[in-house]
Amino acid sequence: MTDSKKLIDIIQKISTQIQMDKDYLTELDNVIGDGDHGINMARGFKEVEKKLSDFSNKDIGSILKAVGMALVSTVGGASGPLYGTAFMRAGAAIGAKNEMDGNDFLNAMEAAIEGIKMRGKSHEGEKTMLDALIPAYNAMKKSYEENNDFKAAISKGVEAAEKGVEYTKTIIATKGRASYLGERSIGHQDPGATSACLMLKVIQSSL
Amino acid sequence: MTDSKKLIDIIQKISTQIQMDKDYLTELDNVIGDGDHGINMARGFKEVEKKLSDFSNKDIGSILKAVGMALVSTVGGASGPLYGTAFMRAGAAIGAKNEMDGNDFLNAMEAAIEGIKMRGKSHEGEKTMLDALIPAYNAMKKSYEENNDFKAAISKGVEAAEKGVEYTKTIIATKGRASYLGERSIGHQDPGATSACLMLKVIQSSL
Amino acid sequence: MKKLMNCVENVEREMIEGMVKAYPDHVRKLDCGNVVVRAHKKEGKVALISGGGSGHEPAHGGYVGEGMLDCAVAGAVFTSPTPDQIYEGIKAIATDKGVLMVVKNYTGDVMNFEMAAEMAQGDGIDVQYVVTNDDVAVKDSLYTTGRRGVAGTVFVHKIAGAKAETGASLDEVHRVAQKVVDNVRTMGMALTPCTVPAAGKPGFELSEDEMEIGIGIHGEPGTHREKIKSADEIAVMLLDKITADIDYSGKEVAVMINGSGATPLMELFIVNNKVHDYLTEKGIKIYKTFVGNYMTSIEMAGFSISLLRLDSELKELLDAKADTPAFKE
Amino acid sequence: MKKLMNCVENVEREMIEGMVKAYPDHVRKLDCGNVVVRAHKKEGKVALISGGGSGHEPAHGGYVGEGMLDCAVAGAVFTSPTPDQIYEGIKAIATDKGVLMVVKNYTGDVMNFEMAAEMAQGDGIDVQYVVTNDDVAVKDSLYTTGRRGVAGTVFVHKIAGAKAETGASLDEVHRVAQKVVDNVRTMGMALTPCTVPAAGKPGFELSEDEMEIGIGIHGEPGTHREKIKSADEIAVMLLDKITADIDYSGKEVAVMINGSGATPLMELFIVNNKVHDYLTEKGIKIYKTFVGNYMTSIEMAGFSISLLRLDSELKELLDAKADTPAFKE
Ligand SMILES: Nc1ncnc2c1ncn2[C@@H]1O[C@H](COP(=O)(O)OP(=O)(O)O)[C@@H](O)[C@H]1O
Ligand SMILES: Nc1ncnc2c1ncn2[C@@H]1O[C@H](COP(=O)(O)OP(=O)(O)O)[C@@H](O)[C@H]1O
Ligand SMILES: [Mg+2]
Ligand SMILES: [Mg+2]
Ligand SMILES: [Mg+2]
Ligand SMILES: [Mg+2]
Repeated sequence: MTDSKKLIDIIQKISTQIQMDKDYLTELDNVIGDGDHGINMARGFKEVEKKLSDFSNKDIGSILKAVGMALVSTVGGASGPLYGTAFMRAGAAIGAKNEMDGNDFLNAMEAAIEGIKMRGKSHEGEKTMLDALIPAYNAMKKSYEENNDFKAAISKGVEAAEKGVEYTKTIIATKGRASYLGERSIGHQDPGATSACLMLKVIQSSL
Repeated sequence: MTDSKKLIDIIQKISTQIQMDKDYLTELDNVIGDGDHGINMARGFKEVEKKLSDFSNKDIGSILKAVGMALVSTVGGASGPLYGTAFMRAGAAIGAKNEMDGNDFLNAMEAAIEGIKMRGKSHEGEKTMLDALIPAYNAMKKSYEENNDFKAAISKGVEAAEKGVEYTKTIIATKGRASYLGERSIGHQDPGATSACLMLKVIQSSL
Repeated sequence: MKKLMNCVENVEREMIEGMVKAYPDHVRKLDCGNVVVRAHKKEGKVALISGGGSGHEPAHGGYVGEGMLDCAVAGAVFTSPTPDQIYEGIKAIATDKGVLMVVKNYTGDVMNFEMAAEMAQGDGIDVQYVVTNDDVAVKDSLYTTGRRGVAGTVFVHKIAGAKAETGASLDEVHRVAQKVVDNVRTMGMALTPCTVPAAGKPGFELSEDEMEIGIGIHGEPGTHREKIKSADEIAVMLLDKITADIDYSGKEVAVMINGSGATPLMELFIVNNKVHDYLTEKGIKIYKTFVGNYMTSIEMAGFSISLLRLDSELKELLDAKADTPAFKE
Repeated sequence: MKKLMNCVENVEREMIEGMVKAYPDHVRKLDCGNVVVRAHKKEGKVALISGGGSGHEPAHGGYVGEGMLDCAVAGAVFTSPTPDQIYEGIKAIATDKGVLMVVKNYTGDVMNFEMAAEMAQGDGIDVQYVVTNDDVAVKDSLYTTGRRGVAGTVFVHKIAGAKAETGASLDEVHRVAQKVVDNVRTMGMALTPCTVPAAGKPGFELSEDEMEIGIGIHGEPGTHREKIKSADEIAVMLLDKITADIDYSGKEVAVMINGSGATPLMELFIVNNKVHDYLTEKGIKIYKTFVGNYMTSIEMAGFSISLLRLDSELKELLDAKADTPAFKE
């Protein structure tokens, strides 16, 4: 599915996308949070970009871990530890490989989700990034098991993530800053779910 | 020209006029001062109004002194001590009379002007209330000496005061807050000259 | 956005440097980031660390000094600092008595401080923490994030800091800090929004005659919006919620009228005038009052009221000496 | 106008009452008006009185207490208090050592304080006064009103107050106060205007990209308007004017970065970061720095920089104990 070089390219593209959508993500966070999600993510991925050249000779696991570390130490807020942990766990799950296939990706994604749940003490249905990631993972896994076609799987994943983002509009937040709003959080989509969905879309269009 | 009862009526009318022009005077003070002249004067004359009923059995000198005291202790700022001193000096000049004629008025006005000059260490041409009061006094005195007609004299006085107000637009302030502006004070009329002119107009229309 | 600044990316660093240059006898900055520690490390006491996003000045750097914090870590504006920075702070101040972290209850803050604590514990440093959650504007629930930590946090700094200064053990300092958390409640409101420099525009909008009741210190939405009322009515509205949450009757309290950053002191005193009368009428005795900018929200106009229920232990610690840039007792 | 208040007519009184209720150990209010005196009168020292219009909080009531003022008289917002109120204040604090009035150089303030002094002198009270005029934004001239008294006045309160506390004679306290006046210079700027409550709307307007340089503490126009520059550029602009007015080179100075009321502390620290570097580069030694809201202009956003040239006498008095609501040393 992808090698280290391709991965670096995808990470670069994710960063570009995050920088482009910085204001959009911040705007979403303004409504139900504190208006910094885009700013946080953009700051973090700018730092990641700075490190891309160091990655060229590294294996996939090390690259993902380094991305995670960079995010943890520059994003701050809730999304920093969460995305940071996700990337670090994903890297640990894949290990010192230079190529990864669809199964590797799904294993890494599962580990990432577990990391977020652990760090955030959260689960599906709480109006967080998990509401994009978990349905996406489930859809991808099902599709990949049926067809063994990663491109088809990631398309299903993006579809499910988009639905998940829509779904976050309908529920009350019980984790993160938006939870302080109680019922007032209904009607607004979650910024973290949105950024997670953006990343999956970049992966889809990069393959 | 007037007795105590009529004087009380004039003071009442001056107060009404000041309350009506409160915002206008404040607006003028906004431009070259600190935006409170109307507020200060309105506060002071409201206090004067409260005392009007106490005045009914008093002589003219006492009434004017009481007006001055009320202004001194409620107006504050520059205009409080200045108008306060002016009324107190005017009262002292007239003394315990129950009627005043044109000469009494002119004597009182002269004393008032001297009081302002003393208290404000100021003279004509410094863009202050004196630039309305001094020309008005001179014009009234001349007219009254020529025709012995106070109504005619006060008309001349108002005319001169209005010219004086216009004149303040053309000169640099060297006293009061507006003096901090230096040349930037040119083009704007002085709030204190304006309030002085207003008072003379009320006297004119009350006779 | 009208701000005195140079470049959006540098506001936090320049702010911390400007602060350290103002108070060199009190504080110094670590090279690793926007981490402020006491100019002279004091051994033999529990070390206190706090922090959070920038934009709440003088919190938290202004409270570093004798009788209060040993370290404050400043994140980006309104964004929790990162674990590596907090970890550097912990290492710089740790003594053999251990380290107490005072964390405001936000998902991000809690996670980042927890990660830092794990790192420090890995080095053998004894780290405990309290989470402040004094904001009665949001519902407290075990199943959600719980309440926000707001201005009441300053009382934790003051009182736990005084306890630490006595040489008490980490357990003891933790107990006192938790006692303050358990006894302090706060509620705030806003007349105008605030602008995160990197965002460039206000986080929310309020029309000319509107106010937000129950606002958070990051401009998070409160309980509701309504037409502006008089200072007295607003004070009563907030006090009713605070005094309904825990029972203050017959108790002595410390009062904090905290400005949000752009509120003139004149208005805070007008509010205090009513707060004093309200409490006195309810038979709540005011032991001490603090009026000023203690935990701000950049240039928001608004305020919060905090009431800390006191006992003799808390009173003594509240009165103990403090010598920090922003709090002297 | 968005303000926390009840009724325009009462803002000054409610503010003073709210302040006295916050600090009953420090201050009390006279019945005759908005006049604040120390809670416990101290005999055997020169009594210091200051005041002016309200709207500059914590000035001047916040500076009443040990080591600073004995009395502060608050006029209506931005309007000098009246002679009768000042006279009551003088009578309440007068000792056999006499009374020093600290008056900011505004026509109204000077006249009202002079009238009060005349009244008190009539009672046999020994009254002297100094007029502060630190604002370098306006030209100093014998033939006009001279310069405005602004934030530097707080240094006069601090240092003359410390001198009075030593039991020095009225002449001596006057000499020291005048020395501060002679050695302190200030310049300010504004990003946004302020609103006198009774006026209901801002005293001037500034567009979104404009600032006013040299603004007065009542929102009086400054030297000019221009497009907003960076904090560093603004600091340099003000410092250039201040250091051109008197010679600070090779001297030690006290620095005050004074917020106008709505300026976040964050921004004041960013300014101080540059001020510190500028002075250091010029070989001017910073002895002590004060950053905060010392002499405000209601809810104006902006700041001023004050530099006080020090000698050993002034340093010692600056460091002396002060215990007032708004200034503790
Ligand atoms: N406990 C949690 N578990 C999973 N995701 C969370 C949790 N708390 C917050 N998030 C996610 O983080 C996002 C907010 O991130 P961000 O705005 O960067 O941080 P902060 O809320 O600290 O300002 C939310 O939209 C949500 O998706
Ligand atoms: N020294 C002075 N002599 C005469 N009039 C003066 C003097 N100083 C100020 N004034 C008058 O006072 C007016 C301002 O009054 P006001 O706004 O009420 O007081 P302040 O300037 O203290 O705010 C000016 O417009 C001017 O006419
Ligand atoms: Mg956020
Ligand atoms: Mg005026
Ligand atoms: Mg945040
Ligand atoms: Mg005035």
